[in-house]
Amino acid sequence: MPGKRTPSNSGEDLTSDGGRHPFLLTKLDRWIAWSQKNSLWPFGSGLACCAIEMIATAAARYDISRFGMELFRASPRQADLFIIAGTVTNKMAPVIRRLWEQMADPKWVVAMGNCAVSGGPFPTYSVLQGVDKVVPVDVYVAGCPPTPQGLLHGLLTLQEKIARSHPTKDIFNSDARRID
Amino acid sequence: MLEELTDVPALNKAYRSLEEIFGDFLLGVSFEKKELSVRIKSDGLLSILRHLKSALGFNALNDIIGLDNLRSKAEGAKRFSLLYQLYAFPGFVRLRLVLDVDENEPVPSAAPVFQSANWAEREIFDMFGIRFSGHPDLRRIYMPEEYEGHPLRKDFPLEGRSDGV
Amino acid sequence: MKDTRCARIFPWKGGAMAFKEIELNMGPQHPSTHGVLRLKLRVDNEVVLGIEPVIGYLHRGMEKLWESLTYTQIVPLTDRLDYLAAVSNNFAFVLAVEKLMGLEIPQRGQYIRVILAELQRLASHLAGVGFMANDVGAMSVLLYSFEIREDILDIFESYAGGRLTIHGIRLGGVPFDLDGEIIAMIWKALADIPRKVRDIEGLLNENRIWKHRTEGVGIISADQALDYGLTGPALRASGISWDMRKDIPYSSYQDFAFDVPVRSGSDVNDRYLVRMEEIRQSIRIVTQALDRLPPGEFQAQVPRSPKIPPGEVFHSIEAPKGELGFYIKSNGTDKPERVKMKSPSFINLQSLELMSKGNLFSDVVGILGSLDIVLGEIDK
Amino acid sequence: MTGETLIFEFLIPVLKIIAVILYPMLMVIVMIWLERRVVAWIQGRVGPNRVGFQGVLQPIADAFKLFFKEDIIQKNADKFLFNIAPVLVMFSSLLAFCFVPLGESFKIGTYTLNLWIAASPVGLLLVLGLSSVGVFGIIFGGWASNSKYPLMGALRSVVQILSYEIPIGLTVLTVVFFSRSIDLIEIVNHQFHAKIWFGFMLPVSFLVFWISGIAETNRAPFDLPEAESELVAGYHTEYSGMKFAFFYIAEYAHMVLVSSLVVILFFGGWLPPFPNVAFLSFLRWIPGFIWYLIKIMFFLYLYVWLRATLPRYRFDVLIKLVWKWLIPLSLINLLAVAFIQYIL
Repeated sequence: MPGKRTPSNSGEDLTSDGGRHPFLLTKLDRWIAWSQKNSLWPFGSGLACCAIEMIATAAARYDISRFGMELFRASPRQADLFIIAGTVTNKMAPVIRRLWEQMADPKWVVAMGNCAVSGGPFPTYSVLQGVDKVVPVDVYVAGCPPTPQGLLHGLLTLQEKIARSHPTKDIFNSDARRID
Repeated sequence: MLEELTDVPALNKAYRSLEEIFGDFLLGVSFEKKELSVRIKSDGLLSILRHLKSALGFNALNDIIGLDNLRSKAEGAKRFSLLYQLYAFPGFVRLRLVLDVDENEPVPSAAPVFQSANWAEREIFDMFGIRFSGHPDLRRIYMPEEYEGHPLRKDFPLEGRSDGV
Repeated sequence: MKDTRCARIFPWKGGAMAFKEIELNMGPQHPSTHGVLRLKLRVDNEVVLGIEPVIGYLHRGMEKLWESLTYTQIVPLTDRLDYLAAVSNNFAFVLAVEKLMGLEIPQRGQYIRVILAELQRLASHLAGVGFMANDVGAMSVLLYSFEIREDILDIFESYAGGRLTIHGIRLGGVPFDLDGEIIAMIWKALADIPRKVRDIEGLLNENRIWKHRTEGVGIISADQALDYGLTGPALRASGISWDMRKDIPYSSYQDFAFDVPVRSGSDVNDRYLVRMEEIRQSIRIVTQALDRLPPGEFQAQVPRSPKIPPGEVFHSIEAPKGELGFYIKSNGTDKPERVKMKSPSFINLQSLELMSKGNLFSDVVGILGSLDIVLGEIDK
Repeated sequence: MTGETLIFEFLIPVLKIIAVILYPMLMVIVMIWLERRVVAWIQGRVGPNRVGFQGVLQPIADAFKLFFKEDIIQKNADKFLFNIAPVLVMFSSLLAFCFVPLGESFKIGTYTLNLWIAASPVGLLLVLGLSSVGVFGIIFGGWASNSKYPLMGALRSVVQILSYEIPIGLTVLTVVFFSRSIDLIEIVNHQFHAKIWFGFMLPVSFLVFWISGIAETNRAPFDLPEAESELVAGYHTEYSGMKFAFFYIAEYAHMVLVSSLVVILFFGGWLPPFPNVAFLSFLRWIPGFIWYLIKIMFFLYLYVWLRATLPRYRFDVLIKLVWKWLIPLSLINLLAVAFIQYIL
């Protein structure tokens, strides 16, 4: 049952001892990871300056559609990748958390720009000092704002990370990706 | 005497007219960097704004600026200042009204005269905690509704008081 | 409610088939709110009854932060206000500080500033038009306009090293001189842009669907526009010729011949057309400035962290979005006592409710696009 | 049972049933890839080119990924309708393909292989009917999500599809006047005998049908029910994973269906072009199925072209277009065609 959570005890049986998966799951792992890494649909969410560079990355000069990532989904339910592009304020932080929760598993987060990484040049009363305080971040892209090349490099790094992952583990083990 | 004060005829005319009608409300005048600022009492604000808008052609309220004079104020002076920037079209003349307010002293809202005062006053309420009487919808504009404190006051720390989230 | 076109389409309003008024929440995450703006809409089926914009989701506390920084440190932070037109923000702030200091900028520095600011205006208007067209549904226009914008960003990149927030104007002048290579790049871009802009116009100007979507939509009369304090292309589309570059010239703008496009339709289409015309006028200005670029110094002598004599000043410029002004009160040290920014988008956004009432829900996104707001400068 | 009867009576029908699912799926995959590449090309971009040769595996990666995505059902959603909606949409567009002939029948030995599953004498009615059943899926999906944007998308979709059904019905009638049959195969055969495609005989009918067909499929410039800049994702905003994929695939399958109908009704189905020009008779050597695909691809390309070029209609203009222009136009067209038929 893809996506549906099965009881975790059955999952532990399948993936109990580290990397030694049953042959079938290893093969399946590779295929799922292949499809996930090649079809990362970003969530069309822009917060501040970095959003403009994110759009520039999707535009003709840098064109992330080459990697199959140009389908910017407006609905979080259909997106795989949350590019947090810009400053997250304390007022926006609950919204970011909620949007992240609305996204369907498996999902990834890229913190784009210094503001999202660490609060950037704004050590003020209203800015969240790093988005990793509210959502788990997979890849950090520094820069103020990062150039499109920088973002592309971050996305390719994320692809490598996904290629190394074991998706079946996440599917069968319901707590694998949970962080609280 | 006024001709020496400013070199813009429209400003001279405006000041002369203000002095004539609202002489009691005027506290002082200065002309610095080609900008005329008139210090007024807060009770006269609305009638002065109406007069400026209808009779003198200052038909746009550009912005309202709030100042916290906590550190620089003289003993006994009021804590905050509000600066009303007015424009006249055509002619592009700029006039500044200055208003001194104390911490818990309500100021008449300019929103009935100029639409653009609506958000500007909400911003000042949010940042300085100055209340505007007669404002249609005086709520915080930037900070969340339940936020405590007014960030642009000089005694508010830059990093904020609590952890935020 | 006003008797608008849409009120006539739904003649049963209030009758037996009346729909319940529903509240619709647009944002803070929505594809066409241009950032983290939240609109609380009250709609009857599709007709908009009221809009309440909720802002502050990008409030970074800039004005508070500036009080603890020196003047030179503030300049790069102003880039992050209107991030689509970073140079214009530098320009306004730096001019205000220089006015307070009584500093004279060498002629060459002034001309380079004008060139950078006008290129930035081109980039900003292109992005604005692209986003607006994207909101209306013409998605290719966004990509075409971003492609043109890339040419300008390339110039910025080779000039100052950055693409978006380039910190291109500094206290006392500009950081670098324009060398022959960059001037050649600008000439090439100027030659290309009109042709590419015509592509965009070919897709939109005479398009019947575009006209349906934009003509007669989002009207604000000249009086109302003044009352709301609108500035920039939105005001000029309402029939009032007000351009700070023309009327209160700063930084040698009086040397250049250009027109201020004014239209009287005051609808979405007119705001779009005004922007397109301003793109052409900006090209004219840059051409003249390059032709007559005076020799000499481009930077006045300014200490690394200047102490500004006490006083207060307000200076405003014509930014792409409208009148952008800075009020600075100094206390004699190298840090300001108070900096207040008068942001055009903040003022322009207030008029959204007036423009959208009685129109259809689909028009709200078009009207919002035509105001060309940037949340960075609204929320500060 | 001999081996031959086993093959012809059992195996081929089963293969056909598989084919009727595979064929639209294949077309959808090609179409998704084509759309992304063509739109990218129009916009001066490259488009997907990393997965497989020139990115042809991109849609497969997408589908595979969506298959393994979490399936979210909102707490307040109407679970039954929420689940049934994507199935209904998918089912109706796939079922319609049963009645769409793919080419002329040819002989394998003694057996005649028909490139259709069900040759219904009322094929046209069935296809039109089934393609409209999909709207129920959209309504259910939008309503059951218990969310405002999907509901508005569903409402828009109902009004739009119901309005545009009318000109479709009226223009199809004009074709039926000439072919004197509502069997899709007969309609193609009639165009063969008439030596002219109906599209050239009835240009107005073709135009009205094509415009209404685009509106029926909710595609740009009529993509109001899922207008991204207004309604986030319209009626499928709350759908994730495979259910969203069903909506996505069904939309493309519907496009293929409408294009097939246009080709069959107005452009001679699997007939080669210029059947009456003698020196072009060599065109007949290319199988009819290929001609058919080429024609469908042309109309699918038009879909993509329009999407990349035009802004979106507004709701009132959309309704005005159909009630003030398309319906009167198709009525006049119908009367004119009927009158001409009567005189001839």
